[in-house]
Amino acid sequence: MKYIIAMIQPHKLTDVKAALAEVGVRKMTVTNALGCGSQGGYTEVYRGVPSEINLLKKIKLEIGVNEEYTDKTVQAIIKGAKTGEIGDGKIFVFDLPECIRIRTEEKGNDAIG
Amino acid sequence: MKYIIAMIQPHKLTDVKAALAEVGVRKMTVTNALGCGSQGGYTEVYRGVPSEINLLKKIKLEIGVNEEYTDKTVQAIIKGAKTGEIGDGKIFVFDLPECIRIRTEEKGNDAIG
Amino acid sequence: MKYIIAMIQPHKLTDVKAALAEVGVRKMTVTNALGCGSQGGYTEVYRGVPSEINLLKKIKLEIGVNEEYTDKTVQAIIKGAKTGEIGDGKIFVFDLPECIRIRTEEKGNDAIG
Amino acid sequence: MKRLTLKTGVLSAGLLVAAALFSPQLHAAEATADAVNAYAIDNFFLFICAVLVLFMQAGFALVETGLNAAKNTVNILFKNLMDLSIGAILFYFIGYGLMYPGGAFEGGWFGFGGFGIGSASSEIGAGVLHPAVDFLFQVAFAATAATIVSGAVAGRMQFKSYLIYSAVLTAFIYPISGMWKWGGGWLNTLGFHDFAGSLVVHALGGFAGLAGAIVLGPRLGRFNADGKPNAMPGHNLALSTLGVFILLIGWYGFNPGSQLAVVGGDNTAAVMIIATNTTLAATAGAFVAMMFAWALFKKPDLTMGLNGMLAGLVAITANCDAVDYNEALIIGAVGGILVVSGIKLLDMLKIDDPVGAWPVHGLNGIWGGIAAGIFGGKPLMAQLIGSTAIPLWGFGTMLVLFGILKAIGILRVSREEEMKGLDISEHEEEAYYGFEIFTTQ
Amino acid sequence: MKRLTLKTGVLSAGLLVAAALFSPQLHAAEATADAVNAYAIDNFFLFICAVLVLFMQAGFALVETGLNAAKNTVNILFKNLMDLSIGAILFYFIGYGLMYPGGAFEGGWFGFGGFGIGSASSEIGAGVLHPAVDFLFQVAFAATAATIVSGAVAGRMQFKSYLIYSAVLTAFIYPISGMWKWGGGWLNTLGFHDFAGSLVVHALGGFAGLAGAIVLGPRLGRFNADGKPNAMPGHNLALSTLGVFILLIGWYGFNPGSQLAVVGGDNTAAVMIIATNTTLAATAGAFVAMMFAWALFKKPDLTMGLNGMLAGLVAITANCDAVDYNEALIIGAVGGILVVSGIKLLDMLKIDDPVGAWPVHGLNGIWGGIAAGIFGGKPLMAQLIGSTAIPLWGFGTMLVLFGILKAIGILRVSREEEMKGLDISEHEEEAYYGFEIFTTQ
Amino acid sequence: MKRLTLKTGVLSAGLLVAAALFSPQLHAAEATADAVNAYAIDNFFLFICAVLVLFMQAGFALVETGLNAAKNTVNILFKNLMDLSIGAILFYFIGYGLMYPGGAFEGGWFGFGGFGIGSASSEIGAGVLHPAVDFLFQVAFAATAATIVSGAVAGRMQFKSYLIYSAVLTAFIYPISGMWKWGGGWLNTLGFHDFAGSLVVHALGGFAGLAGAIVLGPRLGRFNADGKPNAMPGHNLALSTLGVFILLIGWYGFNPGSQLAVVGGDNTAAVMIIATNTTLAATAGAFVAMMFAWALFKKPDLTMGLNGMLAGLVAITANCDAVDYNEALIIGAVGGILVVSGIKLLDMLKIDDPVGAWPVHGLNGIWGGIAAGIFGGKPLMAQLIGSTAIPLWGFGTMLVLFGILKAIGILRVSREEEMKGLDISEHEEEAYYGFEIFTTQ
Ligand SMILES: Nc1ncnc2c1ncn2[C@@H]1O[C@H](COP(=O)(O)OP(=O)(O)O)[C@@H](O)[C@H]1O
Ligand SMILES: Nc1ncnc2c1ncn2[C@@H]1O[C@H](COP(=O)(O)OP(=O)(O)O)[C@@H](O)[C@H]1O
Ligand SMILES: Nc1ncnc2c1ncn2[C@@H]1O[C@H](COP(=O)(O)OP(=O)(O)O)[C@@H](O)[C@H]1O
Repeated sequence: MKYIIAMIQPHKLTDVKAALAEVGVRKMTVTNALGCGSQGGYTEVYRGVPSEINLLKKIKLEIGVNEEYTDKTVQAIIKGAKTGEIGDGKIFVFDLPECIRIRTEEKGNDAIG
Repeated sequence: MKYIIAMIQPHKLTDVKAALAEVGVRKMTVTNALGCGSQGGYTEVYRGVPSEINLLKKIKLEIGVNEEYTDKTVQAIIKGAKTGEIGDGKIFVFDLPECIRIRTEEKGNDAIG
Repeated sequence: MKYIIAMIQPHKLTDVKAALAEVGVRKMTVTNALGCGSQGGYTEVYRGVPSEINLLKKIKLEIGVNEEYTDKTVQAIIKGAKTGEIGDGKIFVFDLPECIRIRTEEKGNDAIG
Repeated sequence: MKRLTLKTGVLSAGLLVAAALFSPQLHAAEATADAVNAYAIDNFFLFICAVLVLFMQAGFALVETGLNAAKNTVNILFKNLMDLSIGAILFYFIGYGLMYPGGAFEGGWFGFGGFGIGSASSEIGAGVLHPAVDFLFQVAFAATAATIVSGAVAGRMQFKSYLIYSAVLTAFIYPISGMWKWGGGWLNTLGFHDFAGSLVVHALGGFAGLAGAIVLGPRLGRFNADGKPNAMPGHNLALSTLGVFILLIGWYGFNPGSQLAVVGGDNTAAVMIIATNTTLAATAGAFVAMMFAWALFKKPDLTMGLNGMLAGLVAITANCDAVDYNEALIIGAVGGILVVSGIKLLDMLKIDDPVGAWPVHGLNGIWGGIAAGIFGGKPLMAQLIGSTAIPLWGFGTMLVLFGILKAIGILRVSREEEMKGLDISEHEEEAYYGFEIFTTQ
Repeated sequence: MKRLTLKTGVLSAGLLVAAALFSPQLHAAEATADAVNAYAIDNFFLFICAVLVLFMQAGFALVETGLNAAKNTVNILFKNLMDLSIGAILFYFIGYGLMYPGGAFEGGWFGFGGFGIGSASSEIGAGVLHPAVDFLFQVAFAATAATIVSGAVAGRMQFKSYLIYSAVLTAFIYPISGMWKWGGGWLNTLGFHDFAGSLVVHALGGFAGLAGAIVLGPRLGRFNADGKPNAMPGHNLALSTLGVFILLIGWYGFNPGSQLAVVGGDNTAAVMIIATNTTLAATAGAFVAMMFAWALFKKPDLTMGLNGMLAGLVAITANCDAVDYNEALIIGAVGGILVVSGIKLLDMLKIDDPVGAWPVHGLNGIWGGIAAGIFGGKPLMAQLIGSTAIPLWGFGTMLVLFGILKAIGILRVSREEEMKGLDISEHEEEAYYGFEIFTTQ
Repeated sequence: MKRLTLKTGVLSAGLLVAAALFSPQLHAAEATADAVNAYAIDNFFLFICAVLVLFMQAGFALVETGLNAAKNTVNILFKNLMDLSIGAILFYFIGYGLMYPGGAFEGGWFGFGGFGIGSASSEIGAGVLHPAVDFLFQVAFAATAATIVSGAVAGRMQFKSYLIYSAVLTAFIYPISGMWKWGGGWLNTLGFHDFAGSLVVHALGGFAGLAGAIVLGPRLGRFNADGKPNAMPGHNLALSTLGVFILLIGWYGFNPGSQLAVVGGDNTAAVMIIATNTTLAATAGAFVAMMFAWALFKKPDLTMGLNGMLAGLVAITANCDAVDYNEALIIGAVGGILVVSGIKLLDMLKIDDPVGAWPVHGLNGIWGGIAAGIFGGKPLMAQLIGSTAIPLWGFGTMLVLFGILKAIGILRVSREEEMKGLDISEHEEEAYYGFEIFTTQ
């Protein structure tokens, strides 16, 4: 099994979810994050004091999938999140040796979906 | 070493912490998350416009453990979080090649607990 | 490639970011977290009822790096975050088999930086 | 000194449909220029005081909202909005006529002076109040009594049950006991003194809330299996503090306005002294509650200071016309001690009153009544009777009402709904959409 | 009953620089003690009412802020602050003279009575208002009209364009149509009745807002490609509820104050009846809107209850002096139904009015005007003409203004700026620095 | 025009215990109906103005809370609550007698008229104020002066030290310099004019705050090693904006109320003109501060607009009775420029005043005093002396007090406590329990 972590632009979440649903991936976990990358940042001026904001708001997506879904999932994320502009984000793919569904105590491939 | 990520129902955190403490696991990191799974969701109606909320509030637990603790930890999480109802959550277990305690710069099995 | 997760004290983020920049690591993802460790906690008394707060505010840092950067990155985090006092935090290092830059669909070592 | 005069032009009791015929008439008799001026001043005075009291609705809404969890915010705000809305409508139709029955039904316990608001007399002069402004001032008091309960039952009561409760309280429970004193009923005859409503308004609401808190039982997780209480901190103390400041401001309508007239040397002086007494009691309450809680719990607790200010205000309400400045300080200071003790007492009794409605309004309401005897020179026996009768009436009737709602199964939300929060489960609406909130709490 | 008398001591129209010469003179003629008292009371009364109306600025700011996304908070607050600031300055220089031209320019459509505020007459007595307090009361109304639009155009309009709009409205658009009625213009001659401004203030603002919402187009994501609306929930309903309570309080200055005098038996009575009518309409609006929305959408929606209270207030504004208590309840209740229906109607028409400015102020402004005919016994034809002319004027002129701003490309922010939120893109400032906010929304 | 008449029925100075004996007496002499009405109006007027000024406490609490980090919210709210609570109690016992010593101690620098509030004279008529309402109005001013400092020292001062400071200021520092002017002391003899307290209240508080900010030193991270300032943005600008609106409303009690009477043609006119001047200065301040900051920093900054409105209000306070409308606009506009410049100046001097208390109240307080000379026709030399003496007194005494607190080691919290936030470290209480807050900030 694989565990996919993707950082995307916040306003792309709806598109990514739609693209994932198309390939049959409906289970995921979403968190707020702040990202630092090539995107730079922006300046705020508060009471005359400029300050550089280089942590930008991002969405972090976590999805556990069976091997055969790995590629489809990555492609779907790209499809939903890609605009070609800096800040689109990144996908990290990990090996996932074990997965357990708490409700049923099922394990492995049966548990993940 | 293993690194365990578990998504659980928010109101089960207290029970899970208690179950973990029983088996001697007291170190962990907790984050807020939104989960999408078989649990479905619910509808909000705001000013006459219905909207489907399918990201439900979840707690994400991260625990690094030595091999011999892995099973105990997983069982404790199940014990604390399981109700048998949809939405109970999931546990993901990863291999953890390295761990460092910042304070002492200890590494590996010594650092994790 | 490696994926580094580090839990640090919130007020050390600035120092850690500076130390990372020195070794050329500028890309990372930051989240809020609550940590439970040897640091203990503190008591709040709300309307005469004491309550133990043992989840302390922490910052979770996630950084994907190429192998040759792993050590430098870990050292930089230690440099920025270490005070020698309890609560300094922990670093976890994972194997990262794959990484994709969404914007360009580049993969692996090219994508990470 | 609430109005005891009979309603002029009282309409005979009729059917609700008949209400559609009530239209106020405007005919002012010839009067001297002095009388015209005096009439304008007194009515203007009571109008402004009524506006200040109405502002207290915002204060209550904020105090209660801030002292509860974020997930119940919409519910609490909505309850407060409806306390005023339902309250004004029902008090107009029924409550006002019950509270000030005039000579309609003889007897000191119950009477009904007719639906709606009577028409104005042709009299013009100092101390003559237009029925419209008298109603406005009274309805603001009724809404206050109702809204006190909202905090005590927060976080677990069904919305529709709350609306039923609110309607019953403003239409019947509050006006009936109100009539005993301010409508010229048996407590008034007895010589009982309750200047602006420590008992009539606050203790009634506080004890109604206590009944609700008892029948509902505590919120999930408020007490452990072993009876140890857990803290369930409020989610926004900035709102609560603002609420207390707004209540303080509103109280300058509540107490001074209860003089019902400012023209006339004695009235003018009374209004000013009452205002200063109110200030001194409020500030003494806040300061002493802070110090007392600091001594007990080893840290200065803002919510105790806030409750202390409200406690001082409630305690001075019955007697602000009858005590001197130093006595006002003492009354407020005792209020500050009582409120902190009352909060601990409820914890010991395992009663969950999330905002301290009973310690603030119930306990200090009684203290205010008794203080009018101790310091204000009012007959102590009458004060004790009044300070028992009204709380008992509020507690008893509400125990029955909440009991019935419980029996028919619409009192409390389900376990799961309570955990999700009433905003989602009762209103499908979040108060803080977009904010990230720690959900374990 | 707004002032129709000519401005005394009107200054001849001059250049702006001439304004530096206007200094008020203080000379009071000999008057009886009665007259001196009456003068003090009436001016004091209007002063307090003006303060209450000014407080409404805070109410509008909070309602609008709470009903929008967190990312546009600074922008909305700033717009409200500037509506008052720019409004007061420009109304002082231009608007006041346009709205109350006196005999300066004959004709019922347009006139200019001079820059600044006229100096006081030497007259002293009941009903005589010092120009300074008259100005204060009027400027508060002007700022109210301006600020209504802020909510309708929230989340997508450039800040500098908003400032231009705000300046034009308070300097020209509002005073010109205001003069038609309150300045003694053609609508007044016609017998049109608008006691405190359902049309003159609220419908003007509401329809100006509608024009803005149409020209701007909806916020990103508000309607799907297939036209289905999406909910974009407000981020802080506690602030919105507080805002509504503040507006309710402010309305006690708005409506009763519009009697412009409290001395004299009839004036006193009128002020008190107006205050009670205002209360009854507001509460009926809130209650009925809640029940109606509950029936339609199967759950009690706080924002509908809040809009309902405002709807009742707007609806009673034109006729609160002319209807009885039961009619006030009916007028408010209908307002509650209208506001819910209006919100649904805009959704069907794919017009995005984030706070419901048009349903509340536009639709119910018209309803208030018509209700003055149906219940208040005012000539129905005049009411229909007035209730059409003023909305059309506001809508038409603003369609042109917003059209021009759009044509020169400064009306709306870019797609990316809108997504980031106006706080960051227009002000480089976050309202809730440090709070974690879900950014997908 | 503050009260200069001697206190009637002044009690001889005694021990604190003696205070228990002070009870006000109510005996009104025979008076004409006119006089009775006038007495009612003037006292009612001052009562309402006092209530408005008391409401400013909420405004200050919100402005300061919103402009600071979320982690210090409970602390700031609590300080404001205690400024009023401790202030009222101590001003009652000591401050009031120090500020209005009457003939007790001859000499223009210091005197003591006795503990508590004197009893009422038997006189009734226009301009006669009941001591209770006079006290109420004065105590609200004292609390205002105290609470200004709270913002300047936010985020790093120990709570108990703050309480000590607050007690000293309201019991001694403020009343002593207040007596110099309003108690008939040497500044008054000199012909110095400070109508409602630009100097007596605001500059005193502003310079006391400056002393605090200097002795405490900046918050951690406010200035880099190289002296470059860092932004530490406020956490809730919605609260701050609401606070400014509340302050604006409160100022209608502060300035017009300082006329101390509304009856009498000149008084009536003065009150109305003062209210309008206050409005024009406030709005000019907000607008000009926005434009000036926009030009300097290339973006419209809400916090500058807010500070600008307050600056305009402070600047007009000394002279609102003596300038005309256009001068009011100019005075406010200059205030807007000064406040933005003052904020930059403090940054250059590496003084950390989180809310801009000194630029708003200190700098503009002085400007208000000088403007009374430039525009109001008051003797410029007297204005310069008064505008120097009072700030120096506040700055000097507070430098000593804060220095002592520092020397005995209870002034500032530890580094770790500051990082955790005062809410946790001083009060063990979070203001926003359940909200997720970015903890790096
Ligand atoms: N090496 C990395 N480790 C962790 N997070 C990363 C890394 N690189 C990028 N990110 C995340 O992805 C986001 C987008 O990256 P960025 O470099 O701005 O975009 P792009 O790769 O399209 O140039 C960053 O804000 C950060 O959250
Ligand atoms: N494949 C997955 N990848 C990531 N998170 C998941 C996955 N499956 C489940 N989760 C998380 O677990 C939570 C519970 O899953 P759900 O399917 O509702 O429960 P159950 O497995 O008991 O049916 C989800 O809300 C989501 O946060
Ligand atoms: N085994 C672990 N698994 C997950 N998180 C951990 C683990 N150990 C420590 N942490 C995280 O690191 C933080 C600091 O750990 P702590 O034990 O307090 O410090 P130290 O290691 O210096 O004694 C904790 O609050 C927690 O967030």
